[in-house]
Amino acid sequence: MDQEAKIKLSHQIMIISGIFSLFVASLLLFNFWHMYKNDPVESKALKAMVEQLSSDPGNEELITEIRNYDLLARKAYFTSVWQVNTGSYLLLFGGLIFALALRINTDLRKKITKPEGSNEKLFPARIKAHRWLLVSGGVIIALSLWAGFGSKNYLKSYSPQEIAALPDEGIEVVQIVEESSPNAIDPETIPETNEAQNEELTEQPESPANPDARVNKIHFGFEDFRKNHNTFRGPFGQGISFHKNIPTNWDATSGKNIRWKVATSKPGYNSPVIWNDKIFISGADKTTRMVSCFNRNNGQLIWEHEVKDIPGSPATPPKTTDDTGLAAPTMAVDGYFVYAIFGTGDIIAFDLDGKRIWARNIGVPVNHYGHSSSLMVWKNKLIVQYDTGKGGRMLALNTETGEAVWDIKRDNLISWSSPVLADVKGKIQIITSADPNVAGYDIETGKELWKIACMMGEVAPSPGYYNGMVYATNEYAILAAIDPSVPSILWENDEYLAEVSSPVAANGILIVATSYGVLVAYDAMTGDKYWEHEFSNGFYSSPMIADGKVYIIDMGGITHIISADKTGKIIGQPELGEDGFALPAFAEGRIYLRTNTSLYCIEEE
Amino acid sequence: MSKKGLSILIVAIIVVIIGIIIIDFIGNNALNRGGNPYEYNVDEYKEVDPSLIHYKETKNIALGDIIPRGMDIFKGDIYITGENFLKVIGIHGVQKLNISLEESGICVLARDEFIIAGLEQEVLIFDHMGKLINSWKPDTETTYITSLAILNNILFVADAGNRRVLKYTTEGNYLGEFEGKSESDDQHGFIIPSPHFDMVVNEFDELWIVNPGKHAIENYNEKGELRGFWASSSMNIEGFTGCCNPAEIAVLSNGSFVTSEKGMVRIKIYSQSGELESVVAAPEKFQEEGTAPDVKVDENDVVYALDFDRKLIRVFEKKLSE
Amino acid sequence: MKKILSRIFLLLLFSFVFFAAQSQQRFPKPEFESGYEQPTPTTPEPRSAGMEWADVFVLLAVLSMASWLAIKKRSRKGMIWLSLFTLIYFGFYREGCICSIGSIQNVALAFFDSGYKLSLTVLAFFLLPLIFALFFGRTFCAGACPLGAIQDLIVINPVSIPSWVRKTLDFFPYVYLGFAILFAATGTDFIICRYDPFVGIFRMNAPYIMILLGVAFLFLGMFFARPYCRVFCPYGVLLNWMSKFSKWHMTISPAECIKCKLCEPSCPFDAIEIPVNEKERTESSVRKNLKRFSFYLVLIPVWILAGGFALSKAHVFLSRANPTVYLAEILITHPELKTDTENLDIQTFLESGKSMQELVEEATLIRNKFRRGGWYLGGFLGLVLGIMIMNQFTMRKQEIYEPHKGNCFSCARCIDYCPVEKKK
Amino acid sequence: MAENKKLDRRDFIQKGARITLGASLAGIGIAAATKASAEKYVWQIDPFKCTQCGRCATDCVKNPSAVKCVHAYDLCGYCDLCGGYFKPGANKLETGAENQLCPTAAIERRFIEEPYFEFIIDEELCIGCGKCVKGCGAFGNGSLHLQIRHDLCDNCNECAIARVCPSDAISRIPASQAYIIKGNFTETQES
Repeated sequence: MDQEAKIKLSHQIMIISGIFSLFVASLLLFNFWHMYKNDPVESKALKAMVEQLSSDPGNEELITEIRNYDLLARKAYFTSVWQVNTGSYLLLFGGLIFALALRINTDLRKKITKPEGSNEKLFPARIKAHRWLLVSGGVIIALSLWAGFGSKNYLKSYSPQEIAALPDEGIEVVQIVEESSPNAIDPETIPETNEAQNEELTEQPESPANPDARVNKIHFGFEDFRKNHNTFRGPFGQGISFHKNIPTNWDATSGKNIRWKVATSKPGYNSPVIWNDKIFISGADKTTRMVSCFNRNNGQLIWEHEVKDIPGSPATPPKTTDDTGLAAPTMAVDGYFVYAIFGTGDIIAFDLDGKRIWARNIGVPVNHYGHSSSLMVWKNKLIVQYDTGKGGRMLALNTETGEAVWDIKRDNLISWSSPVLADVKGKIQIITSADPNVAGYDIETGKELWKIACMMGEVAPSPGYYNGMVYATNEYAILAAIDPSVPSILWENDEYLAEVSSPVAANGILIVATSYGVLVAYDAMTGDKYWEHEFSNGFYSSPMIADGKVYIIDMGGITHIISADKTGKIIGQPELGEDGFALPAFAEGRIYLRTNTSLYCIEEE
Repeated sequence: MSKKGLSILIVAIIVVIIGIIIIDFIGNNALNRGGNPYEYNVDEYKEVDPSLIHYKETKNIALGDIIPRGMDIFKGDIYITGENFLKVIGIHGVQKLNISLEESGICVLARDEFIIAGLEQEVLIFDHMGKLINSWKPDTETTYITSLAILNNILFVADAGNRRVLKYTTEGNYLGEFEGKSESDDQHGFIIPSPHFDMVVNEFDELWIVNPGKHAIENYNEKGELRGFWASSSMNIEGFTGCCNPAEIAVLSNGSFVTSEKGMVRIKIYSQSGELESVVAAPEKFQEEGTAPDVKVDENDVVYALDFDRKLIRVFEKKLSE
Repeated sequence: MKKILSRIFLLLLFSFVFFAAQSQQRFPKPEFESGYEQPTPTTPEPRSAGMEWADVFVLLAVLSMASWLAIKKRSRKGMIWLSLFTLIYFGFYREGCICSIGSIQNVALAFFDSGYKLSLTVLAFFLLPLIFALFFGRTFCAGACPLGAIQDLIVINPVSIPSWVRKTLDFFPYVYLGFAILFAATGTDFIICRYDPFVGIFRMNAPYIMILLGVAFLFLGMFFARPYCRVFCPYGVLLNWMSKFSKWHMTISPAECIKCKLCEPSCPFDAIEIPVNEKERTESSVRKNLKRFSFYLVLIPVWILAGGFALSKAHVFLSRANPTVYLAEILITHPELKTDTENLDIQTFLESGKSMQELVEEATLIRNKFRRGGWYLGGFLGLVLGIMIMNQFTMRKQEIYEPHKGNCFSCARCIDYCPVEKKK
Repeated sequence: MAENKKLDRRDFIQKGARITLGASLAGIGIAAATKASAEKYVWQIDPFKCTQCGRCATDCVKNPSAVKCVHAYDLCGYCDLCGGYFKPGANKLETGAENQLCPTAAIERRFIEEPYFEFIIDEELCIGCGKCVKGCGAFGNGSLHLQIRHDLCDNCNECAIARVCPSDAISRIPASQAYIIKGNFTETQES
């Protein structure tokens, strides 16, 4: 065979084996695609037939059909397995022949050429190489730096409190208490005495007779707070309720799902707070100020006391606007006492049975709308954010006596926002928002831990706290997501800004409500917008998240209930028929709403 | 193709390969791996009509770091046994007694005079101070004791390993045994594929024994003769499913049965004749494929369920509205 | 006797109970009356350890043979047959596993995870080729590596690409090696095995993406000879170091080189060193080079620090490759995923009874490993890059045609081109 | 002379480098050898950790997977209503395709005696999806469980299933005890 013939032959073999391989490969691909499209092992058609059978168990015809289909499906599956196996061997064989033929073909056709010699100059080539190496090194370093600075270590923002598994609400959790009494030697007496002692400990008397005993009392923790609704915007003021089965449907005019409704004696924009079976509100008009306690199961008034005879209290209350009033701040309850602050600068504490414990005035506020910042309580400290025309100030009062534990000056202007508590790595921080600083304070000492200047104007929205991040906003300023550990602004946005309503974040989303009726949700971490809704009435009240839903009442008294996720589906828009400014308070299966004249309890039947 | 063109092509292919590797590496993570195409799905059977659920969970007693195996409720106290202890706990969580056992306790029964604990192969009797009064072992190697009951001063010991019920006096004297086999019908006797074999004595002094392999609850007299039974086999809420259910039973004061199932864990109430009356807890309340909780009832018909998977005693009370 | 047995059984039972707590109790099976005999579950034995040692022996034999063929026998033909054998034995028969390239990761993991059990056979696979390279050059690549063999066989029309492109690409095996060790040492992943492009072909069964990669490499290999070996192979880095200082290395000419240039186009891997054109070596260029050389020599510590800093900075990002860290982070940033029943990883974690706290602690530990590893990796890459750049300005006399000892695969192609007779 | 010196120096550097490299190689070798074991290791599933996610069927480099269902007869209750054999809520307790849970019908059901049935896995057909394991674990005694079959397993350096196993159930175990069979009662008795 001469050279030409060899070349020709190898060429032909090459083409034939090439076409063969391509053919086998496409068959294989087709097989893969077919299997992907309809997996015979988990056939949908078969499933449907079996489902049909369950509703008609005696259908012999259907049974035969299923059996036949199942046989076919399994045949198809095993045929396909066989096809894949055989196909890959054929492809390997074809590929080998092709490579060999191609190789021989090119070898045969290769003409002996005169070595061209290197036409590359040594030094310029090396200069070029060094330049490109520099570029590669630079690119790697730049990429790593970019990746390093661009990614946040979320492990650090983990705080156990938020992730802890929740027992279903309404279930009391009891831990086994070991015998601890040292004098429990006599086995006869162990059970009874110990039980008695421990029961006393766990039940914790609500009104200790002896004031000295109170000093050693066990303070309720966050776990207890979240079983209740003890402050403005729920436990810690974070806007998240842990209660479940919250109603989504009611109608005040027809009385649908309204468990009870009572008239309040005095108006007030504050929101109700709950401890166990008691619900508390405050109210005020030009002359009198009042704290009321209702049975939250039936709406019965348990006690109501006028707030008076407080040393330092002004004879004529300061001027306030109609949309603030003297009872705008929400009360706080810690399981022992309930605390209220009024636009006069009066703070009063009652025990849960209505006994007055202490009262004082911390100075009449210079405030052209009226004082509105709500109280927070933790352990033995009652936190008062008291930013007035005289400047920023914050106090922690001893819950037993009302004396100041600390009283600090803050370098910010007057504000109307409320403090928020947050458990940051096991330590409780107070987070506040005012012009110009969003700041965090150590609750024990009042020491400023961090601050970042990003607010301006008359700040009324309280900050939101979620997952280690702080969210602050105000109209004409920005919406800022702040990482307090640095501190730095992770992202900001100025598309929708709240005037009064406070932002809330949970489930990875951040909700902001504006006074012109827009409700918008962002990704809490990145600030990407998920959804927005525009409603005809504006929002002064703040959104709360409960049971996976956003609850917010607008100025027309319509409660908008929206799923707290990326979809933002509207679940319900029940009406009260009265203007709504206060926030709802949640309990298991119930929602409590307060208007200027009434208190509602809503429960789905 | 020119040499330069080829070089560019080569570099381009290399870049594409690196790109594919990086994209595949980054893309293959917990967020986009997808679900299980071969999921074993019993979801449709897990849904329970809420109107059937007449009970509400009101209290949990967290057991902490122990491995419980069985419990009894007697006069307001919880008797609980497991690896390797027997404890008495008040309803408020105060531990009143703690006896350590050499082996794991499996079942416990409390009466005024004593506390009886069943180990795998041994019966122990304690007084209420925790002092061991008596103990004995049935003399077979395959014994596996799962339940205890007392009727007319006879102590019935369920031996799941040998598919029989042993009878003793409370002093430990052997009185006899029976395997549930009956001549009058074609019942096979006890079929016990797994160590779940429960007995209970109701207010009317009737001994009811579960035949789990048959999905049946059977009534025996103290001689061990079958007097009656009912069975209910279904994946749906009306029946029992799996190879050995109901795993645990208890009785209410009116004679109705509280049953607890494994696999699809659910606690239900059946009338004495075997009609489903209501549901205490639907499967959604328990871990998937969980162990059947031990169920007991106190004098007020409050249902106590020992949830092994979550290590909780869960208290269910009848909803007030019903 | 029976009693002892039942004790053993009880003990066994106990250990099972320990594992599975409540649900998995041993329980006597029914007593059958029909004489039914219970079958025992079959347990087909794995390939015996003896066979694994046989693999080591075959490797040793193939390495010796390849070295002999390259250095003594000087036969390209023999080398082709040997690589065919390797392809069939280590490739298709042993399905490309275990291979020396992947063994880097096992060795790395053994050093960083005391709980990891390294097999001696794997260690042998790691060491043998390196030892051979130290004495005879990269004869492993020529004859004993199935990945090299499959690529060598499809070199159809190789083009010589400009040296600056090659020198730049030379850096990438180091990056691959560095990351492979980082991921292996942190117990994250074996990326070398995961992205071995040919193992799917050897097994004749692979996920879609691996087949795609394999085909891409084979296609590329027709024009750019041995692309995996030259641009990716992390083991090649180690072999390169060893081979550079090898005692005996294959030569092109059996005797004196006569500089006939005939061998010049014979090497598809551009691994032949060509005599330097002495005319380029002007005094000014030498001085300039020296200046640059010293500049980049001084710069090396800067590279090391910069690299270390940058990659340790990137540890947060890099550690997300670790499934534990990734899981912990998505659970923190997207708590709503806990309700996603389709997400098996999250659901399994939630059901495992492990607390979030433990997961986060574990993840933090791994992340800290990454930070330390980032310093080492960055420092190493910085050092390599610094030396590579500096080396562009070394002045070495090159008078004859000879293989570049580091890059040459000892495939013996060039030998056939040399017209010089062997001295008798 | 100068040439020679230069060559000598080159040789010296080469030799020195070679010895350094050789020594470090030896060092690594010895250090690694102290951590190495002569035992061969193979991948295996711990059935007590396995949660039957289905990835054994989808992620093994082998197709069908080297993971198969293994029946520990010792644990089996020999029930008529087998949670591993029948679909949840099966129409009737018989072997018809409409009642079978296994997608490839790899389980054979044989009658032994009233009321017991034997269930046998056909490994040729089994794809290792673990559906029956889930059913058996939930409603039965958990005698069915998944194991890597070493006659099929390639023993990859890094097991592709182990990488994606959500419950970390797959680990390397000594080849001398290459299986973790549940409740191996019979074998203990024989030994």
